[in-house]
Amino acid sequence: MSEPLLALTGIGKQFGGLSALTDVSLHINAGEIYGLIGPNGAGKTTLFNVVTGLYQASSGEFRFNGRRFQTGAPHLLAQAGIARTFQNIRLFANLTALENVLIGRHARTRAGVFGALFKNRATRDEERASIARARQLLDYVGISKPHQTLAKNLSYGEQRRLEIARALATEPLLLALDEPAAGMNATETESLKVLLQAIRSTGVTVMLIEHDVKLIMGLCDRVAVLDYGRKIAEGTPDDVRNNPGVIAAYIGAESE
Amino acid sequence: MEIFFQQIINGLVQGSVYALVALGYTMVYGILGLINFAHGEVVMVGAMLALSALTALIGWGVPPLLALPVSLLLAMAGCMLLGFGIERIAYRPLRHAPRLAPLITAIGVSIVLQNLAMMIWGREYHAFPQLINNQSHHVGGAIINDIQIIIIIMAFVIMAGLMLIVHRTSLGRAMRAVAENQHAAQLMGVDVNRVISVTFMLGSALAAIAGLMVSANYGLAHYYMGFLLGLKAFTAAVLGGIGNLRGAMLGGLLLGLIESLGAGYIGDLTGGFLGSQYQDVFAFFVLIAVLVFRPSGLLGERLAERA
Amino acid sequence: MKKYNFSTQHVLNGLLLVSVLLLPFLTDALLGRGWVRIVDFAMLYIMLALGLNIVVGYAGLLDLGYIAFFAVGAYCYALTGSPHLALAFPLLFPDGLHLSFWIVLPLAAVLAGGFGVLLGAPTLRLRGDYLAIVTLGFGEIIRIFMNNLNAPVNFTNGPQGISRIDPISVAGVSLNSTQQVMGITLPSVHLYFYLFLAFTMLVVFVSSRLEKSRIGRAWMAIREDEIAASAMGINTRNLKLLAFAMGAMFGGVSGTLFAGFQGFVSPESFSLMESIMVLCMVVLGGMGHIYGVILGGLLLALLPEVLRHSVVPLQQALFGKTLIDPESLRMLLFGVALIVVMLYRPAGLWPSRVRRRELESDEAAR
Amino acid sequence: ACGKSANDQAAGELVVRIGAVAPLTGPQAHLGKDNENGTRMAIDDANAKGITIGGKKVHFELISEDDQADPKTATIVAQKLVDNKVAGVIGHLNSGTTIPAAKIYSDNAIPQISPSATAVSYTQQGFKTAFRVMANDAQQGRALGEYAVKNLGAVKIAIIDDRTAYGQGLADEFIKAARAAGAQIVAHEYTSDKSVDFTAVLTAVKGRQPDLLFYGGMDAQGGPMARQIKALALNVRLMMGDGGYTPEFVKLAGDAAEGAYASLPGVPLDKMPGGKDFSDRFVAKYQPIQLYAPYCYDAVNVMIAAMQKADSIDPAKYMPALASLSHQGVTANIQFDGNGDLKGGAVTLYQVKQGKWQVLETVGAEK
Amino acid sequence: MNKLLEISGLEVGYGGIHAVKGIDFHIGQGELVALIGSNGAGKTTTLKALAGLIAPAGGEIIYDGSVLNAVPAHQRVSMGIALVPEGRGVFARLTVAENLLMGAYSRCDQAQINEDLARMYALFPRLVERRDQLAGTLSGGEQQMLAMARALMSRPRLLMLDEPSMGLAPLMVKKIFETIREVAAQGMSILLVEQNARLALQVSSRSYVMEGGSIALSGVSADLLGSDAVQRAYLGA
Ligand SMILES: Nc1ncnc2c1ncn2[C@@H]1O[C@H](COP(=O)(O)OP(=O)(O)OP(=O)(O)O)[C@@H](O)[C@H]1O
Ligand SMILES: Nc1ncnc2c1ncn2[C@@H]1O[C@H](COP(=O)(O)OP(=O)(O)OP(=O)(O)O)[C@@H](O)[C@H]1O
Ligand SMILES: [Mg+2]
Ligand SMILES: [Mg+2]
Repeated sequence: MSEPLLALTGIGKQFGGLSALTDVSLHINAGEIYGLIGPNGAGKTTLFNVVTGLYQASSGEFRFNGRRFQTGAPHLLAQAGIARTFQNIRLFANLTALENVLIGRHARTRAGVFGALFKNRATRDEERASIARARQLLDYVGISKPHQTLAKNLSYGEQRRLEIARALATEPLLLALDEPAAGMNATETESLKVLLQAIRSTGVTVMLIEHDVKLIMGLCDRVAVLDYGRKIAEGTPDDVRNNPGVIAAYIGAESE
Repeated sequence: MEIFFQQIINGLVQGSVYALVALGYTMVYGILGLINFAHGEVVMVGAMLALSALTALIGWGVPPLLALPVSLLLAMAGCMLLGFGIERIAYRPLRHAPRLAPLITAIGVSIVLQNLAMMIWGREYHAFPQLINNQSHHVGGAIINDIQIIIIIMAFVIMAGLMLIVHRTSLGRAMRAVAENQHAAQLMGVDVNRVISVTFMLGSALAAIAGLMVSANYGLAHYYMGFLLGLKAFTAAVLGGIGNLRGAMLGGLLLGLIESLGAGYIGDLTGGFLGSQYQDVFAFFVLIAVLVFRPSGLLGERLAERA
Repeated sequence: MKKYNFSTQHVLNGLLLVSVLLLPFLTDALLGRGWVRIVDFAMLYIMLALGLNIVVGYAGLLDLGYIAFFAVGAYCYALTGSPHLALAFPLLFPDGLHLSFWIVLPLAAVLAGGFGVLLGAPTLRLRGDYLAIVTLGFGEIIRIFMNNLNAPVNFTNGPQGISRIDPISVAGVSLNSTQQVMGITLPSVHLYFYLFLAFTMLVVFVSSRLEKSRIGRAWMAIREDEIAASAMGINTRNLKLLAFAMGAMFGGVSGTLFAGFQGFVSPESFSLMESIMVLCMVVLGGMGHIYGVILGGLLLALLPEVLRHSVVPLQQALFGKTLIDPESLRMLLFGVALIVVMLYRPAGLWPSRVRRRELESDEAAR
Repeated sequence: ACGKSANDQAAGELVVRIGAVAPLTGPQAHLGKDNENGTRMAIDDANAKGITIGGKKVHFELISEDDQADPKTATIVAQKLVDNKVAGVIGHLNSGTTIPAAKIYSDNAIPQISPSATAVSYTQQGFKTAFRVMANDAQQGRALGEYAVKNLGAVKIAIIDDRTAYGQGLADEFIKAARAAGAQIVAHEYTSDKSVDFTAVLTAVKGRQPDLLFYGGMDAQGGPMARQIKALALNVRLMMGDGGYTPEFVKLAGDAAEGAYASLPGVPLDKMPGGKDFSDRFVAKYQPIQLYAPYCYDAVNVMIAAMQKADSIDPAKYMPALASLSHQGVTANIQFDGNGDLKGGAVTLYQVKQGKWQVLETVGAEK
Repeated sequence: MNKLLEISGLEVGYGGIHAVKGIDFHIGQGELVALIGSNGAGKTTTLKALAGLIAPAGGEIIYDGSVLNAVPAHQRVSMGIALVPEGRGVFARLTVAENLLMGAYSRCDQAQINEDLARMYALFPRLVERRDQLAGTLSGGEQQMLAMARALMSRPRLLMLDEPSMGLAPLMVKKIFETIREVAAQGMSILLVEQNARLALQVSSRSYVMEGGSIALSGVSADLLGSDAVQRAYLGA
């Protein structure tokens, strides 16, 4: 069997005295949609932050696409192929939707000061290609008039989708989404689900945090459950749904 | 050893002066996130007002021990009015403007105040009358006088008073709430404008006290005195962690000590290579070193930004 | 907003260019030669403001010590283009070094850029006002060293400053003298005007190319949200350092020109107040917007002089006599102008597209 | 540009413009205004006298400018004065502004007389147009240094300078002279021209137990410094240059001023013919003399005397006259050497006694 | 049932953007009304206008018989209007207890404030444990509880909730909705904005559906829950 795309071993993260993550190990195979659930404050976002280099793990290490990572260097991880969205949307609020996605192209383009000043052939070609790709992505997630609309004036759902487009612009191998359906209604969530399936079908692996149990169960190949910073369950959606520990900590019994 | 002890005292006095002014900076910064560049100028106006009032009162034959508090109160009232006006005219309309816009108006206010003061009080230096018998005390070979003792005590008392207001009263809670989220504060029934005005007035009253203290200690007042003082106090506030009252106090005292020990010993430390002309360099190096290791100052909030 | 067709655009540009080229003559004829000198200085400030604009406007890093790079450039040429080094190293340079301006200029730019990186490196983790105070400190440190490095070895001549700096020459022609070109008399200030104009245009060109490039976009991303930017694969450390370095280089170039033009440099010219003024130019004009910044630079460089010429006549006209000291009134009005402009145009006089939008929606949301 | 004014008035009156430059805003504004007043009084006097040059009655007109003590602004106002076709300039106040401005006056062949810039390099730039009616740092520093050692018997001397062109220049010359006279410099400390707290450096000085402290700087710092010397029970005599010889110093220092020394180039005002009269009239008209007003007064008069001697207001004509003139002013008998420096200027030493500056003695600084 | 709040022709805009385009609705005394709609429909904007955070461009807000349009936000609190804003808006650097006291800022009846504090702690036992903790360090669900308790501390007559379930784990959502029911049962009028339309329709008695700044549908919640249009547009069936 080939090596998993992402493999975490014994990740721990402390904030002062607080242990947000304790000894978390898991792996994600290429092409999977992998769900991460757990109560509020369980450490899901923290785990994302470790994997995307925004936090440095207090202990443990992870391998991504055959390389070992330990230090927090977000741009290196982005270049290596991990892209993410944020739980509290972090778009470049005062830039247009198109500019937002173009910035996502940064990791995959080269032009430096020389190119900027002299606008040589290579630079112009690269720029043209970037814009074309960005428009394609915006189309894909369904945002119209991207060169006129400021990111912050988009509606909530559009902002979430723009974040996805921006992340896809980095040509990731692994797309990490932190609660993409928060604030969406059931119908909107449904179309998000279709979008994510389409993304997966292009070969991108997806890692997903959600509180919408229905979405997770309908979309993911495998699901891990965190509670108080520890992984308390992992498996297919059905396994997890019926796990008594998960019911107690997260879903709650129907009768309650 | 005597010399060293004296330098410590020098640093404490100077530092308390910085702290007095830094507290005012930090008050306003804490609530609005705005560097009130004009604060140094308000200190200057405080000193000038106090001086004018004092001169007039003494001229009318009021005994010094009465004239002093009365003129302090007058200066405080004047500065509060001034602070209120500055906020109303120059800052409030820009509350939702880009972040640097109020910085520029603050600079504008500072220039205006300086030149107004020059028109009103003239270009010359004013000597501060020696009213009370400023006794010197010998402590372990070092010397400290009454005014200096008062300054040190005053800085601590004011810090304690402010902490009491900010952390123990409903007004203080409202201030902190406004500082964090003005919309949410409004939803609690807080009149945001009023709270901000009160903060400015409080800060300006402090400035008046600082102004009087400073000019009594150095025996002079001048329309330009606010600039450097403001700058140093601002540095002190940042060193301690801007927005934090205890930080302002600590930063002020530390900056004073660094300066006096720097001026006194930098030559010995560098084997005579650098002298007291580099005391500010020394101070800034310490500042940079502190900020490199603690990017939000000594006591500043270190709520790492949540990603 | 309005779309001109190409020919109109060209005609407008042509007209602008011609009027700029004629500017020194018009100014000289209408207002006097002093004004040409003022305009020369204004151009130095515009270069400075455009340099600072890269740091503050594009990358969003508040720099209060920017004048230090101007100082580095100025002292570079002052040391190498004057008899001064004879004092420090009489054996090595009995008459001083007297390097050509055109050799010093690139060196000064690179050195200033190096200082930019030096300043940037320890401040990478700092934000907003903490960065402001550290850069302020850095500016002061540079000034203090310039002010004191006259002993033990006399590098900078300390507070006395360095005088007798060689004038700049272009193609062997010293700009310090009046020249005749095709029957037109060009006094020194005019010659410097054209030199400065060329450099200003270069700086504008570099700025605008950078702004509309991958690098410029990355700077804006950092300005908007550093964490999100780094998650997009932007090496925030390198790009911030690049912003500091580019900004510093502009400052260095401007400083070198200043030294040649003025013939004298002393630490007084590099005080904190100067840094603040340049910042005011950037913000007042319109942060992040090249034309806005140029306008800001021009305005703040000219305003004190305009006021100098107008407060007395104005008072005479209003009251029939000079009631208030013209000098205090002048600075007072200057301060008032800063306040009023910001109150009425919080995003600057001529804001960039982005800033304007930002403000509009912020205002709506109160 | 020639010095002739375009608008000769109807009565055949010749208008001669004289520029005056000093910082009128900023921390030194009080000195700048004093300079302006001194210049203005000389011009008013000249106009009252009714001077004729080249057969025409002359009306002098003052054009006062503010250079903000900033070198760049200084060149701008210099150019402005040139544009305004002034016949001569009295200024600037600081060395840092006088030096770059001198180049512009020289380029336009307009004589410049600084009343107060003391940096040696001002007159060493090779400009024929640059003059001063004030002893330079070398002359004054030498006089002070020698006096401190020879007359006051100082052996261990401490120095504080304010790191301005003036303070540093004067202190360095003082050190040279004091060392040459056999004294030992036990401490050299520094402050700035904006500071008010000197306790740290004074404490450092105290550790070296000097018997005399020389401060190179201005009254605004000297005053509080004297106070702090007293407060720290530092047992030294305080000595300053001309920057300390002001009523302001006495006012700011309070009773701590007692016994302080300062110098002033030239002979005491009331010993000079017309000196007492000048100071009385000046005080009546404006306010107590801050510092350089008499020098400004002299500078204008020297300039006018040169015009009269050459019988021309054209700078090209009267400049040679200026260079070779001998004029009895209220501060000294003014004569310029080849550089434009004051020839053999005397320096007078003063001491504060009973809250007033009193003359100690005048030392002729030959050479 | 008499109307506590009545809105007619309300229009709100941001600069050029017309977010709410003339809507009418009312809330009766003690009624629990839901406002649902897709992203960007203008729900939050409506609540902000009611709370006084943004000035309406047209229309009238009548609360308890008096016109509210010109009353500043902070005075509306003492009139009995409380909003739990989108994203909770707790004061992160104040403790839990201080946050609650902020809720009672406009009241001066110290004894009753203490009484209410005790009630809140009884209602949300989780907050008792965290009384002296900084609010910023609470988990999302705890913050939501705090925000609600804080709003209740002003003793509102009209409580407005903006997406109280957003970002909360399922267990937490249940808890919050239980609390909403409890509070409603005590007779408070509630205006609930929710993306989880099913839940909202289940707890409320009447509902309005917003679309593109206007009210598209309204009626008894149970009816809407069964309506095809609502099912398709909001319940994802
Ligand atoms: N920068 C930080 N500083 C201090 N504590 C933090 C920081 N980031 C996270 N924590 C703490 O770590 C714990 C886990 O937080 P995390 O954001 O990972 O939770 P989560 O599982 O994403 O929850 P939610 O579903 O509410 O988003 C929480 O207790 C949180 O307060
Ligand atoms: N500050 C603002 N500036 C400009 N437009 C805004 C602003 N806030 C909201 N809008 C716009 O107003 C419209 C209504 O937004 P509102 O937040 O009221 O929607 P909502 O119904 O609450 O949506 P959601 O369910 O996503 O929270 C949207 O088109 C939005 O883009
Ligand atoms: Mg999370
Ligand atoms: Mg909403």
